[in-house]
Amino acid sequence: MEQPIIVNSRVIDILAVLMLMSTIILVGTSRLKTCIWAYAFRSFLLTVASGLIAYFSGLHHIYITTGISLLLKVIFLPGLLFYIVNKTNIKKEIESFISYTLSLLLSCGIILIAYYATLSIIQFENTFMRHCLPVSFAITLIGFFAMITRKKAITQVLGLVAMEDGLFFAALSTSYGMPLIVELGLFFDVLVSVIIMGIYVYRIKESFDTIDTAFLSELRE
Amino acid sequence: MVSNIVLPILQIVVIIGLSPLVKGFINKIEARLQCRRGASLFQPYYNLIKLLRKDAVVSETASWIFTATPYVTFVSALIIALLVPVLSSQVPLNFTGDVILIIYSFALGRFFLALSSLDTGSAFGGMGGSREMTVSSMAEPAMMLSILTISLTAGSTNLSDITNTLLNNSILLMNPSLSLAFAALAIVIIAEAGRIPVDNPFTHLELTMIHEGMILEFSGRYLALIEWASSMKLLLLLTILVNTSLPWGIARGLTFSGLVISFGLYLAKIGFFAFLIAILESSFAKLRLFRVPNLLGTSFILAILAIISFYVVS
Amino acid sequence: MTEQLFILSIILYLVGALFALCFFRWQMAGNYISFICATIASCFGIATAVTMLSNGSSIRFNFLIYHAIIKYDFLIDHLSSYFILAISVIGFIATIYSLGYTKLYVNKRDTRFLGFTYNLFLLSMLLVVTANNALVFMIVWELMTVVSFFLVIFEHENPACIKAGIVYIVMAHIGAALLAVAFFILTTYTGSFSFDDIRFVGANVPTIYKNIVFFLIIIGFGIKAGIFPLHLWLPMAHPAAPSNVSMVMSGVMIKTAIYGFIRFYFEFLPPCPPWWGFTVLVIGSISTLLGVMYALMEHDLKRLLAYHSVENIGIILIGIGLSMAFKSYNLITLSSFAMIAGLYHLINHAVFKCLLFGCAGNIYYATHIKNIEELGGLIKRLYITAPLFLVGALSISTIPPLNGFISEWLLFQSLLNGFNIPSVIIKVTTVICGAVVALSGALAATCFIKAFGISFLALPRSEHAQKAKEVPLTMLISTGVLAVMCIFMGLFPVKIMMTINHVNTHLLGTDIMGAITSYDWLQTRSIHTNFTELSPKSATVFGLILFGITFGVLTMIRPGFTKKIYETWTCGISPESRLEYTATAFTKPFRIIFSNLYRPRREINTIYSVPKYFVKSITYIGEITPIFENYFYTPISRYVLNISNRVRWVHTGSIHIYLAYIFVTLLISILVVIILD
Amino acid sequence: MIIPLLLIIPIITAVACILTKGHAIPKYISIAGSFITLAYNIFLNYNIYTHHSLIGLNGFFYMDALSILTTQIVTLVGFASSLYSAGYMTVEFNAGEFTEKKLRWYYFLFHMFIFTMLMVCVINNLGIMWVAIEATTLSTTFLVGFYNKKQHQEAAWKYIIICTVGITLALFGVILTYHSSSSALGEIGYTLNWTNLLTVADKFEPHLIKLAFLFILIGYGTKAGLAPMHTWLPDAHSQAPSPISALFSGVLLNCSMYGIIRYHIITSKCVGADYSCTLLMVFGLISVIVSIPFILVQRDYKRLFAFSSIEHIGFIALGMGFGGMYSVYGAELHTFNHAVAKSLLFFCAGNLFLKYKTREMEGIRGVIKTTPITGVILIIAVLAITGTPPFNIFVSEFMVLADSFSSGNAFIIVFSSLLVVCIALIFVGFVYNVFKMIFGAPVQAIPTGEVSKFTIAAMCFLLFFVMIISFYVPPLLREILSNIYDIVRNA
Repeated sequence: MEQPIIVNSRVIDILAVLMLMSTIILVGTSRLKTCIWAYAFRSFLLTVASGLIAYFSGLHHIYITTGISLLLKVIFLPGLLFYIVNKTNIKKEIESFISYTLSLLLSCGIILIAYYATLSIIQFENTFMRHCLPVSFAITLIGFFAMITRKKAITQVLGLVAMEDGLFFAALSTSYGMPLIVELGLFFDVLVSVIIMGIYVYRIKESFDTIDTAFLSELRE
Repeated sequence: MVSNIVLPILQIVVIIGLSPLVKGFINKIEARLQCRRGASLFQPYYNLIKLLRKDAVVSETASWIFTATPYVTFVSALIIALLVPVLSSQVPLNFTGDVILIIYSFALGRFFLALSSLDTGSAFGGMGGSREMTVSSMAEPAMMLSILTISLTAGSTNLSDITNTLLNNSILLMNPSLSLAFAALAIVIIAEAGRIPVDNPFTHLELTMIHEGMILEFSGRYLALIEWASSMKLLLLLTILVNTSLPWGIARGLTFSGLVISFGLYLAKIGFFAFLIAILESSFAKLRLFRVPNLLGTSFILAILAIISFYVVS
Repeated sequence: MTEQLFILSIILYLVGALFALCFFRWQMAGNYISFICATIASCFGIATAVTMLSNGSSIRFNFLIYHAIIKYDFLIDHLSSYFILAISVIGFIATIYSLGYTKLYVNKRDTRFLGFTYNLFLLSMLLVVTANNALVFMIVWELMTVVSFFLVIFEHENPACIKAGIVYIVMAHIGAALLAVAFFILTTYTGSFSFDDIRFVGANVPTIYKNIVFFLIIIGFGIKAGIFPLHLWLPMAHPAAPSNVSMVMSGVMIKTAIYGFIRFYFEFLPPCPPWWGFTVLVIGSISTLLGVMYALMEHDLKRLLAYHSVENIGIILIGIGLSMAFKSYNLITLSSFAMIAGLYHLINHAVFKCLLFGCAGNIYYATHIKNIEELGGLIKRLYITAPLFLVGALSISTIPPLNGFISEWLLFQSLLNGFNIPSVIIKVTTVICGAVVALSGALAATCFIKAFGISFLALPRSEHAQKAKEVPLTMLISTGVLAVMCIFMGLFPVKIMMTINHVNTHLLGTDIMGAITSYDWLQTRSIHTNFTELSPKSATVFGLILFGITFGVLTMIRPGFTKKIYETWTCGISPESRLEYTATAFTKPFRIIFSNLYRPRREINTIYSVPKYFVKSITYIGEITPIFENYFYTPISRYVLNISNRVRWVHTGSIHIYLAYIFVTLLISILVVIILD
Repeated sequence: MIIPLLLIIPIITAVACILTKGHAIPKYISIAGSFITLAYNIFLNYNIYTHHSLIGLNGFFYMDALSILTTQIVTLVGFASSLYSAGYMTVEFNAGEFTEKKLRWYYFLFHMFIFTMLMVCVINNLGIMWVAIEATTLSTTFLVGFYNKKQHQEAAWKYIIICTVGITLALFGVILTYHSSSSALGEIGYTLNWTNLLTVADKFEPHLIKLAFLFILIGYGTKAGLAPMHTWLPDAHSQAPSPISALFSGVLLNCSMYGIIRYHIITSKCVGADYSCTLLMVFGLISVIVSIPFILVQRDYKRLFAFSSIEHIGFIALGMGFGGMYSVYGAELHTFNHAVAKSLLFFCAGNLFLKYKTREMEGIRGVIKTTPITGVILIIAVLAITGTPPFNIFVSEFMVLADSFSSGNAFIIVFSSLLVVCIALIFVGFVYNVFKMIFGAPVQAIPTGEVSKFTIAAMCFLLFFVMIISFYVPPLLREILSNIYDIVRNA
């Protein structure tokens, strides 16, 4: 089982880098819909990676997660987000606290940090881990970063799902995904949380007439 | 047993008897210094006797405090008379108390006097009481410090023991700490007895009076008792000073001849101090009330120096 | 036997507390029952203490097992018994007083609550002085604080009361926190919370920790005791509380701190360095002096009394500090003597302060006035309260032959004995302490001449004072008993000294009674030191004889002596209360002399009527600057609040910033963990 | 089947509540359901207690002393809270704050919330535990935003976003743990079970576990309200209906803390206790310190209580971090004490809100006059929560602190002294803010009297526990607490 993994890690690596780039789009673009597309694309890559790992490792339960991932992350959730964007009729611009250039620079810094942070771990690991763990951590952090810097509620949701993608990928790449029941639970949670967030994006739009979360600052000291 | 009965009576008689005379003597000397002839040496006695024979007028505002005050003041002075060595170094009520009791017995008299000054509702009285308490409070620490220094030197707070020790070891009197303490004590006595430059006993001006202000409402027998008590206080304070700083000649036992000699010397010593007071009063003006703390502060510093020199130097 | 008595006392207090709550409809009945329970309970307390002090050896008992490691563990030893005695006696009298005083609140507020907390208050004090375990001690100590807090805010509609209560509980709690730290440090070296183990642990504790504990204790107990400058709560809380509570608070509650001092310094921490004693001595004298000086400027009767508590705690601390200093130099006899002085003053202060607060309560009951400037002439209206107050005033002013004088005298004697101490600084300090005590005695006299003179003498200054009537009998009886106690404890000091000596025999291991009392020819037992002796009883007897003689002679001189009653001469105007000297005026010389301390401020506002020649009204505001409040407490609290206000900016309300906090925390901690690896 | 039943009861109750009609019946169903949960839990826990631990469904469920304590708190406060809801929500409903349908939803979500929290405590698989903790967030978001006004929406949004982000980070920790376990065991499968992990924990890669614990601590710490990840907490606590706030503060935080402790045990076993203890101590102390200024200067009483929760969670973390016998014991006791006292406090807050219709402390005076029972209980609760003797929290705080001092470590002694100062300051803030509210003369004309009997019953129920623990810890509880110490220590 060792051999194919080492051989095919190159493929997984390429997928990882593509996922990282699609995440950077989140902080580097000003178009909301582009971001959602990027999300769908990243999920797709993730699904592909998942399928590949299932194939290489011969663990059948990963096929199940791959399938659910395809349905949920590639089709349903992006669709839901598009629906919300259309329904709430919001401006297509992404508003940010800091400029896009600076965001990109900081993202680079974050990627470096991600590598540095996982350095102590990955030096003991196989090659398969060595690239994927930092990348998945970087995806998580960039998602987090996007949540901090972007004003719109919907972009925060996008950041969150990016974080989750990163973690899924981390789980896949480090240990062939979680146990099936955990994976199912995770999917359920992601689904429910995005739906609830969607509902709140809608409600906030109704009450505040904007989904700019910078306006949500009445509760303060 | 005889000593226990005779001596107290003798002391009380001497103190009661002599105290108006000291006042008269000071007045006489002052008059002389001012080139006046002055009243008789015995004028204070005449005053007292006259007052004692009179009825009293009491304010309708006053309460029983007012009536009780003269007695309390007088009796507290009498008690002190029993605690101070006068003619003999042996004190009649040696076991009863010491110099601290004496100081606080004075406080007892003063307490009632100051209370009675408020009793009649006259503003003068209150003013007098307030000032009296101010001066005596300021005098208290210096007094206590100097007394404590003397007690520490002599190894006792009992005046009888102090006198005896100083008499037996006269070399102790050469101690700088004692001299400083006596100096401090002298200043305090001036203040306590209400003499110039702290208080003017001859005046009834509201700006200057302290003791007189307090007793403004008293009359007749009450006034007599208070006046007498205040002159006893002066004499008693002087006696303490005299018999500790110049203990020589005081009778040790209870022999007749010893007592006579002691009496003579006592008169001379008291006379000397009375003379000093008279000179002082003639040469100084009364201080402003708020200058008095400076004077008493000086006395306090002297007493501190005394205690420091006692502990550090010797 | 003693044990049963004590437990009975505890049970009765509890029963009293619960009974008070049970009567919903007949609040007054519940109130009475609870107070009566407290009375009986304190009788049992007295019995406990008396049997203990007369023959007993220490008694220990513990209640149910607690948290596997800690028991409710109590020990009555001689020191405890002495305090139990003080608490129970004062408790007994104050409870009787309460029976009358609470009539003031009938139908106005919930008196059940008063009975409840009052019982618990007395109980908690009893438990404080008997607790034999650090945790139990902390629990009952704080219980005491909390319960007394509720008593302080009993009249909680009054914002001043709330303020006083909050200041009180906050300060007391901070003190308790420090105490807890002190206990924690000590228990580090014992491994157990029991006082049995903590006792004499001092030898094992390193010096630096011991010194830390020392300062923690000074501050922790000092707050409760009300030493300067930690006294802030005391003049606020005492006036706010009902008078019967003030009696107990000032009379005994602040003394529990002294109990703590003694426990720590003489049992837990020895051997102690001499500078501890010196420090306590200095702190004591500062409290003494500043306490009385602020009292002098105070015209609210209860605040005035509260400041005097600060003073008297200082005097007690001088005695205890001296005892500590002597003990450090191994002068055990002198140490014991100084301790006698301190503890004697402790019980004296309990009695006369309780008396004075009781009388202040009487005045308040009769007039609803606390400010003495509005009183006057009460001696003719409260004709029984007046002499009682006078006794208390004389006593607190250390006038012989009352009890205040005896302890002061003992203190002077032990201060004089300071010459035995090798250290020159401490020697000189002892004598200066003597001067401080003398000065404070004189100032106290001034203060009480003011208090008594202005409130009782001359003409009434307000309508309330004019209409005052004597208070109910229970209040008079209890204050009367206290006055009699003042006199007796002044005249017959030996019995009490023997009791304290008994305590010392166990605490310091030395019996000095033979050395300090003696008989003489009148068979009067007198106190006797290496300096001198004192027999207050014989002095009084002689005074009475001399009075008799004086009176007799005077009557002989003029048998038909009469007094003519006439109005006071006030320069031709008919006497009026407005012409009288006021308390402010009475203390004015001091305000000028000590203006550096008081920093008096005065303001005269003149309002003119329309043509500017006629004055309509003149208002005069004169006040002193409370230095510690203005330059210490206020800046500190303002500083803390300012910082807090700034820090609150952290919660900006922006979710992005909140997320950034997490992000930054994550990155920083990852980096730290990696770097440290 | 014995453990799953505990989870099934709340679900059945929740479904029953949503299916019934009217506003009164769900109320009683809810009370009955939570009471049955409580009763069953006691029965269950007694079983576990006699066996020390219990494994159900092939190791899917696992309960030991630690779970006993937490489930006990969940069901106890849950019951009190449902009792309180019956009063509180009915009053609000009668006031026309929301519709009948919404009220049923409330009860549904309430019991789902209880279900998710119980789930956290009984599950053996740490991955599912993560899912359950996330589910607690999801089930309560609508409860936070229940009134659906602007502020509530804001609070709900912050709550879900911040908590989800935090918990997502925790997932990274879970993944790392999983990875290390699978590499240590060399197999892939059920290795996320806590019981399995514990047996092989010493074979884990230390670097990995250290990083994993950090993520877990920050992630679950967000949910537990450890500073500086606590920012959602005051908003959510203050905006949620009071019974929910009580559950949040008293129980939810403890559930997350439960997760942290599980990982703490594994980490300690792998890399030694020092690492995770130090982290717990640092975050604990930060939490305690951070809460001070907000308690000292505060306008909103519910926020005040919320900040106090941060302090207490910090204190529990500190107690776990000190790691000695009495400090762990004390920290666990503190968990219980804090749960009952804080819930009690939030119940009082709810009553105040019903009475005065404001959360501003400025507008409230004379509570003791207007609602005497609430006033008295509020006094006790405030004294208890600030660690004033003789109340229960004092005891646990004292134990933790005494143990920390007795460690003799100068660093920890400084730590603890600082802590004592902090606790005193917090007391100052509480007394200053709350007592002004309790006493004084009422400002407005507020009619005297309590709002609802249910609320008083719920409060008395909790008050009973506060008072009991103040003076006496039952041997059973004592035994459980020492068992917890053994579990923590066994690592």
